[in-house]
Amino acid sequence: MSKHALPGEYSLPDLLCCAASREVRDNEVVFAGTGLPMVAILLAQRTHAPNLKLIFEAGTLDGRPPELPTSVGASCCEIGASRSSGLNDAFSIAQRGYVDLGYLGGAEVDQYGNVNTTCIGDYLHSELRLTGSGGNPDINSFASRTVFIMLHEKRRFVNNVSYITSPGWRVKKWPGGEFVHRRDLYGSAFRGGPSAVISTVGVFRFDEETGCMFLDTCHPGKTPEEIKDLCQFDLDISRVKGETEVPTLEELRIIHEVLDPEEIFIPKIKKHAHA
Amino acid sequence: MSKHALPGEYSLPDLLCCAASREVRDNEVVFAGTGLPMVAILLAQRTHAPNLKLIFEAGTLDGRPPELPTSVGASCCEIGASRSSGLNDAFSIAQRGYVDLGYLGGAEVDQYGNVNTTCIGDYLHSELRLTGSGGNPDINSFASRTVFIMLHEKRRFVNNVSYITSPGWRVKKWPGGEFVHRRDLYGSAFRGGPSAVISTVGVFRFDEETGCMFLDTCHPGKTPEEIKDLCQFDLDISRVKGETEVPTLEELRIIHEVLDPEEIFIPKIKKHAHA
Amino acid sequence: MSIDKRITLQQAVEIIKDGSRLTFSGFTIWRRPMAVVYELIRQHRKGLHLIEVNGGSHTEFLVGAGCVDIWESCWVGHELYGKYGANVSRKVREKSLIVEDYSHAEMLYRFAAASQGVPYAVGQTSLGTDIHNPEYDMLGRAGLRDGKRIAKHKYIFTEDSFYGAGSLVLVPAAKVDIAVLFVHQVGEEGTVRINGQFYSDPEVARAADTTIVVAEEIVPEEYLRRDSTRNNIPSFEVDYILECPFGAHPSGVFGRYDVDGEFLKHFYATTRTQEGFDAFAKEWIHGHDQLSYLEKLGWSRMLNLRANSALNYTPRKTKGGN
Amino acid sequence: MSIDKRITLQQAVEIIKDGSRLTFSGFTIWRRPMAVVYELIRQHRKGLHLIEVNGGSHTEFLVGAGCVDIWESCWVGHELYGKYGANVSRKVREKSLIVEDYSHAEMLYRFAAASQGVPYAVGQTSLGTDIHNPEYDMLGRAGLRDGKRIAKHKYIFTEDSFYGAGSLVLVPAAKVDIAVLFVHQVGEEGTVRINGQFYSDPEVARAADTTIVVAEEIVPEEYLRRDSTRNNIPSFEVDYILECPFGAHPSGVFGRYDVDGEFLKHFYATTRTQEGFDAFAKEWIHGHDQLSYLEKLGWSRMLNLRANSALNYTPRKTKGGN
Repeated sequence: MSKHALPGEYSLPDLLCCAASREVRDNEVVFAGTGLPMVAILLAQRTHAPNLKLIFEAGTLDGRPPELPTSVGASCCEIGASRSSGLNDAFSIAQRGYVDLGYLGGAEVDQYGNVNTTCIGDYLHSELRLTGSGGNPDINSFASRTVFIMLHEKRRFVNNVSYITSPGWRVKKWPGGEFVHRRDLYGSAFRGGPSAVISTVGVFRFDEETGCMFLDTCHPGKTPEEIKDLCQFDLDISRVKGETEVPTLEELRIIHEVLDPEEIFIPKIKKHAHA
Repeated sequence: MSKHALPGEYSLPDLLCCAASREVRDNEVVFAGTGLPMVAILLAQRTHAPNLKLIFEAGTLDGRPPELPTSVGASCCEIGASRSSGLNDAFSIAQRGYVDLGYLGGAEVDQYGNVNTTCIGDYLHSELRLTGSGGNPDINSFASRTVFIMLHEKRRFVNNVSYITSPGWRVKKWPGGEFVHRRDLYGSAFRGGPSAVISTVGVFRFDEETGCMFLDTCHPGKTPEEIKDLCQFDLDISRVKGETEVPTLEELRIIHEVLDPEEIFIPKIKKHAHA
Repeated sequence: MSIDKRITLQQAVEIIKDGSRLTFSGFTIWRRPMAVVYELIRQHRKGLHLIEVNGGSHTEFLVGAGCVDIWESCWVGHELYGKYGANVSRKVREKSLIVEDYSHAEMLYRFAAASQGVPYAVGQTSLGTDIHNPEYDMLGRAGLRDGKRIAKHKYIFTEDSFYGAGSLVLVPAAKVDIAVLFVHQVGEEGTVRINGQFYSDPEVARAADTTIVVAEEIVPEEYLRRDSTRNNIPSFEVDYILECPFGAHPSGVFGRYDVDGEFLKHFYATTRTQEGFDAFAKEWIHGHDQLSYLEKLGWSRMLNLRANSALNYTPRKTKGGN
Repeated sequence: MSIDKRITLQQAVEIIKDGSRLTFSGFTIWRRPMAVVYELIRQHRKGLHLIEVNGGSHTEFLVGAGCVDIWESCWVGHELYGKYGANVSRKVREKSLIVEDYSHAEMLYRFAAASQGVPYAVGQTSLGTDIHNPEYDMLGRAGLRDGKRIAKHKYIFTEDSFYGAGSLVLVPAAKVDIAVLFVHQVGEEGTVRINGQFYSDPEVARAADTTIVVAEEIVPEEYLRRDSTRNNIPSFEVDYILECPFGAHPSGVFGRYDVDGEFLKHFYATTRTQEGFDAFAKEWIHGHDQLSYLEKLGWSRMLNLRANSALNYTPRKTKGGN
């Protein structure tokens, strides 16, 4: 196994990408979005999970793109794929239960893993409308596990997200809107939920019974208390396992020389930069 | 226009085939089954309706088979087609309302045009199970017009069919099973119904308000009274227009020299045979 | 790549247990996995629950051999080579086979729903027919609607509240344990390429819990992936693969071989009775394997069925007889 | 054959009336009929009701130009060339645009239902999210749910009675007056061939009452019919056709040209304000036709976007910049 990088040899995006990559197990069916998640999955495909099956929402099934796609609709997605088709296939496969793991992002998250990608502020008097849901709730509803990659700021790890775009472990039961365990709402479609949030300060997981987030590992240089202070809700830091594993030199080589040499999603570390 | 054939120059299947062919208008989308209907449609395509769009249930859209297919799943169906795919396409297109005309067969028919292709006798204690519905009810439910081609015997033109496989103009409303007008049951999916029954003795049409069959034309040599006698129900013979138009020489040439030279569905007339 | 999906014909049939809910690729007398059907008969599989978009000669073989207890579908016959399904008809008359009738479109919708992971489909077909007659819910009458392996209801009738479209019929997803497909090519990782009409094979493969693909040829996965839009079923939906040339005979395969109409006519003519079926099975199925079956068919017969590879079908003028 | 389906770009846009329910081919920033979008803006079309599986740069153009009153979809942005839909966001803030949010899968199901001729689809996605919040039914709040052009309900919640699968959500079919597609090839009779991922184009074409196909090339119908399994949309689903080379720019077309990322970045950077949008439209849209637009883009820019025809994409190492 390749040596781990030393502080200063990797950047924060490198760390996130490698942490995300390690969430994939070999032979899994993985539903990938554009951006850093795509780099993480292709990294896994080139390291410990050579047989993962990659699905792109736009209609590529078991894809092996020759270079990093800039979006899931891009032309290189389908090169080498098992089948290229369309969204009906991709979402049918997801709803049918073939997907093991999904990678997603978000602007806000609450303690149950409910994520917002729709708007900031009151939905009915929106100050800033974001991109909207896209496939975020769909992948999250259907996959057995989902991993969220997020920028960590106190205004983003909140008591209540402005809008629940993507369902966490405890969700709203309509028409009343009271919170119930996801399992009670999804019935036979219940297959799991958010399994990790990888933020810029640590890796978080969920107690599947209470539905609450807890801190799993701290990124190098961060303490549990610091991280707790960066959440509006009362983060459980009693189960911290230690430090997030840092990138190996081989992972860094693949990210920067093979996958993203043009620094489309992950900038190369500058000589004077810090991890 | 080609001359009409004289008695003795055509057979009864020739007459049925040509009568069926004349039900197609140019540019229509036609849903075709195997057998004599297929010959009739290909005849129309080669005479007055060169731009008809032919759909085969197995998944061929706008097909132009180079020779007469022996079934809708056959390999030559898709040669020259606009698109070849599968049943999901074919039935989606039908339910979406693209189909103008369907051609069907049946073992029994009642005065409302309800047709049976499922069993003879009590369904729950079946003496003879037939092929079953196939796409008969589906094509009939969705097309604007349907044409049935049937062998005419008194035991086939009945008061009550053993089993309503394919819906006529008055159908059963479940759970009670009382007869209602098709329009009242199909709602926005109502687009029409059986427009003709072409039997071995005449051509029958339907009063779309009462839903009842009436005699439109008698095949050469048959009288309205004879035909009425061949129905269990009280056939309306007050609207007879005259005699069924006989095949033209050109139509006969296309049937026997171009479409079905091997006599797969339509035997050639023997020297000593009568029309 | 890491998981070897190859199995033998015998292993394929061992995966299909007595009582399995089973379905197949193909359409009436086209692209049916007949080699598997024969082996099921040889291994005396019992109590099968067939759920099929449509039936065909293969249904007649399995039903005639007594392998099937329940058949849910819409049609059985041999197209122009035999007017109806005489074995199904006989077993229905004897009440040794439960037949649950849906329409053709309904059967397709049922598989489409299952393939999409939803419990039912919405349709407006066949309203007012006896297909929807509540008295004719045969699985209900037999007390088999447990809501798990077999849906609690044959149908549910409802009205549309979105657009006032009127009466709707809801049909339950077709849940099957195993789908057996016969296709042109399969890659080592399971990618399937079908030539010509693909019928309802993609829905069937995705609906089944386990999918077995029998192919004319196993080809390099890399070859199929050079043109991914031509492939019909993705690798990960296929659990097991095997190569079985001419394994669809007597059904036909687009671009490869025609339906063996003479064979089906003979089957139809001789299997109206159980004694007739048993004699046929003794001659053509039992004591054979796939190779000895092909030997028995002989070269002349098979060459006559061969499709012209430029045309993808067997032009009648090049054929002897018919 | 008898019906000439060819029209001009101007005629295409005249078919789309003020207030039409409209949808498009493509996916985010791929294969969007931009030439038609530009012409809609030139002809000052008003009150459009866009219903889209997903939005993209083309949505931003139409919304920025004030052509759109209602947008039903799930996403808008420029992928990595612009973080969000700034024009949509601005119009929502100003309350001059009604946005009805569904999830991506739900939008797809809505079009699939419409393409199958059923009034709604069944799904289990997005349960428990604010997408299903009854307070956020924006078309309902606006009193626009007439049950004819717009479904009576945004959602209906129900339970499965067939298998006890639990909570289900029913979403109304996406009924649209017109779909405008941009594709690789169309035949004179309307047969469409798309290369690469076909996204949700087949559903969209079948769902619409009128389908207009804009193609890189009009090709002989007979050429397409030589290989009918490669075609995606049958002739009779297409009402009008026109040829418009590079008519998807700045969106990308598989095997032909890449997304013009620099163009989209420039659009995103300069159209956050209405004044910015108006200046952009003045420079790039008004007073132009498709040819003068291409002239303004220039050869160097377009050659740089060209896909390698062996690879079907534009490898980054061969490109200047980016």
